[in-house]
Amino acid sequence: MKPNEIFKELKVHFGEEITELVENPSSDTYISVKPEKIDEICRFLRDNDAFKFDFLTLLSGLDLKEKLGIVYHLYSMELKHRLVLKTEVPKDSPNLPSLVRVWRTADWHEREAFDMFGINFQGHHNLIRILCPYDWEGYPLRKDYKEPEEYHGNRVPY
Amino acid sequence: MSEKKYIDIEFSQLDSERMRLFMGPQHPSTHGVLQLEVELDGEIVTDLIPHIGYLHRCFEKHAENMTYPQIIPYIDRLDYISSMNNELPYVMGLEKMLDIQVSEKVEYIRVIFSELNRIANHQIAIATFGLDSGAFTPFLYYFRDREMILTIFEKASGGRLLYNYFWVGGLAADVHPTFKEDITEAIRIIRDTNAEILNLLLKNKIFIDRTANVGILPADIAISYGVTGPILRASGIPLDLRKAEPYSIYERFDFDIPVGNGEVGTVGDCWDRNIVRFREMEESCKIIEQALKTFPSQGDVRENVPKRIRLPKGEIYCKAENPKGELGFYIISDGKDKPERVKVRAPSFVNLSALPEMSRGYMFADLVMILGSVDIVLGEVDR
Amino acid sequence: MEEANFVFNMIGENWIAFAIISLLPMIFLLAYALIAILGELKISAFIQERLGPMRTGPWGIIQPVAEVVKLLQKEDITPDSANKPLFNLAPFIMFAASYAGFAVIPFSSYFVPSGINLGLFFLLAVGSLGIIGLLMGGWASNNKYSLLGGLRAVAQIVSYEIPAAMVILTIAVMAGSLDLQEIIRQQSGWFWNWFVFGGSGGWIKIIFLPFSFIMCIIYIIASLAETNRTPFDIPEGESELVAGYHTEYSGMKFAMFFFAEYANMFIVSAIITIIFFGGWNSPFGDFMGGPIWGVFWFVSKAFVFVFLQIWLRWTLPRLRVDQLMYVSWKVLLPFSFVCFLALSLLVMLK
Amino acid sequence: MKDYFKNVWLGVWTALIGMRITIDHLFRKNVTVQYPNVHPKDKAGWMDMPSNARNRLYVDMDECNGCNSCARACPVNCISIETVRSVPGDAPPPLASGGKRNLWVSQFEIDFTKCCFCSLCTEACPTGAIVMTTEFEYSSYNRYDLVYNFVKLQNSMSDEKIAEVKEKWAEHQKEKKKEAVEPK
Repeated sequence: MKPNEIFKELKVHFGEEITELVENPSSDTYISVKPEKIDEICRFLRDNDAFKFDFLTLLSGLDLKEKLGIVYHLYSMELKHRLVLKTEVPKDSPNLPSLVRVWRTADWHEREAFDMFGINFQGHHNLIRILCPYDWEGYPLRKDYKEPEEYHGNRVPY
Repeated sequence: MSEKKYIDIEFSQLDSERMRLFMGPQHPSTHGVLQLEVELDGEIVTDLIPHIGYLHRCFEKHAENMTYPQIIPYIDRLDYISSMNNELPYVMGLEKMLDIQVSEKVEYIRVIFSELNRIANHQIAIATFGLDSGAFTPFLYYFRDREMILTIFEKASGGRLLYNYFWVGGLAADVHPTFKEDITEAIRIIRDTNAEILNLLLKNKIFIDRTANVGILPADIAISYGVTGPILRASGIPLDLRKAEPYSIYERFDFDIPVGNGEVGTVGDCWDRNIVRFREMEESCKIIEQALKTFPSQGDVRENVPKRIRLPKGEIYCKAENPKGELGFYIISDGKDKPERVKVRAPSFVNLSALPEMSRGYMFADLVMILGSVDIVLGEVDR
Repeated sequence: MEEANFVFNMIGENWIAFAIISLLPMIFLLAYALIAILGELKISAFIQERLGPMRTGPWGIIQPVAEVVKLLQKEDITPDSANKPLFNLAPFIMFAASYAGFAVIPFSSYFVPSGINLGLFFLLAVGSLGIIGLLMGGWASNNKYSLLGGLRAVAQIVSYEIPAAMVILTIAVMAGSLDLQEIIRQQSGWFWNWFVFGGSGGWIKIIFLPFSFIMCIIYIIASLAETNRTPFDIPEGESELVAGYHTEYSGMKFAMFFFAEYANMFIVSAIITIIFFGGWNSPFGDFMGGPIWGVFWFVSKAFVFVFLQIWLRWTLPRLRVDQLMYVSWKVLLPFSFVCFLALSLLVMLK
Repeated sequence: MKDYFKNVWLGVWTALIGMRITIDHLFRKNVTVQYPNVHPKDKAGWMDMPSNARNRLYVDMDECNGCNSCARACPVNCISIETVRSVPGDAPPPLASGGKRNLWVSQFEIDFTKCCFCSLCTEACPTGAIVMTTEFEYSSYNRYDLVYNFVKLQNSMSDEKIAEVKEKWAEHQKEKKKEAVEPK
């Protein structure tokens, strides 16, 4: 299924939640959605027989200067098609529903996005840092991140 | 869900204190700096928490401050035992965005080298798995053979482990003149050794007892965990990006996708994962042989390499079938010569996240086997 | 019966003789340990198509000496939270237990340190003593890996005592004696008189030959488990338990454990030689017979089994704890029962 | 019951098969190369080191024109180059291959503790001054010994010469400034 067909179908079911279909000749096509009901949209995409997106390939956080973005790369093992979902949350309250109950692989991906961008996935059972030490401060992949001077008495920029 | 074999009523009725055992980061069989917090009831693993990040090298942050060719050496160091495979999706993605068509010869060399590196990776995977099970000898037989593959790479690229060989638009250097003969010889020896290892290790009764019915990952759970590569195929799902979404020139070659079928145990156990890797080596040999037959020896491998890479604004998700699973790069460009963001879909990272699910309820000694069968490289898990 | 000890014959029964007799196995043990360590290094290397140690001496033959010197020089660390008396005692108990076994090993018809007539029984009893050292070391280290290793070791060795005891019992029945010299003497003559081929006797023993052969295999397997060698090295199980019960040991105390393991390897090989392969008897009747050649035959037969242990170690993977128990209780024990009955029948028929 | 005996038999039989394989290897030729005695560069054969192996970098200061391309291409910033511009009429000697040079290279440092041997610098170099060699035995006890200053090592410029050109350039700058401030 092509992304534009999926977009049409989603628009029928979720209406306002689905904002736009972004098509660009030099890059992947993606569907932009609102963050509030992302878990329902994903559950629909997973369970609907026309889509069968049973595979969350990648969940990545983005820094979009004013906002934080979350990108979902979906794949259907049976129908062999891919889809990119993109959503945005404001930087001061980066909250959106977690997808752990839809795909279990979202667990570590969301922890990584939390670790690197501080995106707060509501409903995640264990949202703690994963790559950085547990007591690290700040969110390193944000563009405005400043490296700390020292960490536990060790100079950080060696 | 399949039944877990070693939780019996007798065990659960014995009310004993649970022991918390920290395994790693310095432990002989965690395959690097991985820490596993294991909760043991006697010898049974009741819970498992992986703590990762000991080898975090900020790849994604580094990549934001690098030009596109400068990122390639860093990509080599993600999964440092299959560097050739790592470079492939990245350069393919950039070529797609830049609309560069690489020559036939480049494609052939890329395929041959990726497959050779796949063999090298699986050799290490099975060898270290044997080591985990206590069989030392297959480890050295496989390392002996891997040296040959590395020598071929060194002759072509100059690097032994980290190659920086696949460039955007071509290759860093042409292959050496004895390339074909070297590979033919290597494949012959690899096949000989494989026949031996099959009898020495994989068909050994003790080995089968240790691995069959251990660490079972059913297909539905494997999909839910996003597991890819040999682990997913061992669970019985024939998903291989080389077939499902053929890239480069893979659709020209005739090869099979080995899947686990529970010959000695249950589908998706540790033995299946190893036999899938083992059979994939043979498939790779087949691909290489076919590619060598039609290998175009004329042509310049660097004619399409751009002097300076400046990507158009946009984003791309480029992926390839790595030995460990689907390696993807999500590259976002804002039109400068440096990427806005490079996000890695590291197969080891995703595969490792299924480890607690796989190992709960098995014995402590099985945990080592299960971890070995996942075949992680911490450089890729932690990035 | 002559007094089976050439030292007593030479200098009479005095304390010097006793001292010499008790020291002779020690000298042998030291020489043997060096050879066995080198053998392990070199055989494993050749099996794996390596060269092994090459730098110390020509072809690295003084490598074991270098290793012993290194271990002697190393700092002897006792963990802070370990139970110090037990921790320090464990390697000595371990070594004492394996050295005690040498007391009854007959190297030749004219030399056995202590010619007691309960030799087999003594070996069985002393062999179990080492467990205390293992458990002590594992428990006193106050390390979870050591504890697991120690517990595994005890469970394993206690289990494997039983099939081993069954085999020894069979030999006692077949030989009608517990005296090792007597058992060996019964196997004199050509090699088909060895107990592995059913002992001396008429053609009827052909029927029982498979049983005695299986008994021999059972004892070899059980002895591997008792010495914690692969495929039964789960107490050390380095892939999961780092080094098992001796994780915390270093320097000389570690060397004691190491030494005890190699001594144990020799003892079990010696037992196999004595009870199944004719001890110091020449395999070819009177050819190269006699007490001096007896030492040669005994030691070389024992070394074949030491080599077998090393060979197996570098071939096989390791079993899991429950499978180890399975092998002991559900495979070796029933087989040994059946063979015991069959061989007892043979004795009756003879 | 049948399975039981089959398993026992398999256990023994596969162990024997394994033992046959290992004993076979026991008498085969070893593959170990005794490294310091047999050097990979000397050993002509299957596993020898090819001439294009990427190891320690070498910079030919007679060829370097101080363009800084290598430092910019380096992903780990291990190259640091300092140049002094030459005053008119006092140009540095031309490149060994004949090209012109306008810069005195007063410092060319490569920090081999950082170098990742990716060979991107050698590709960027327009004159071929920086090359990868097959030399790999250069470990040292002090990590500051691994910072190579090729100007010092090849003595392409003595300290006095550097001071001299720096002074000349400073004077030239001063004169220029003066000219700019008070045009005649």
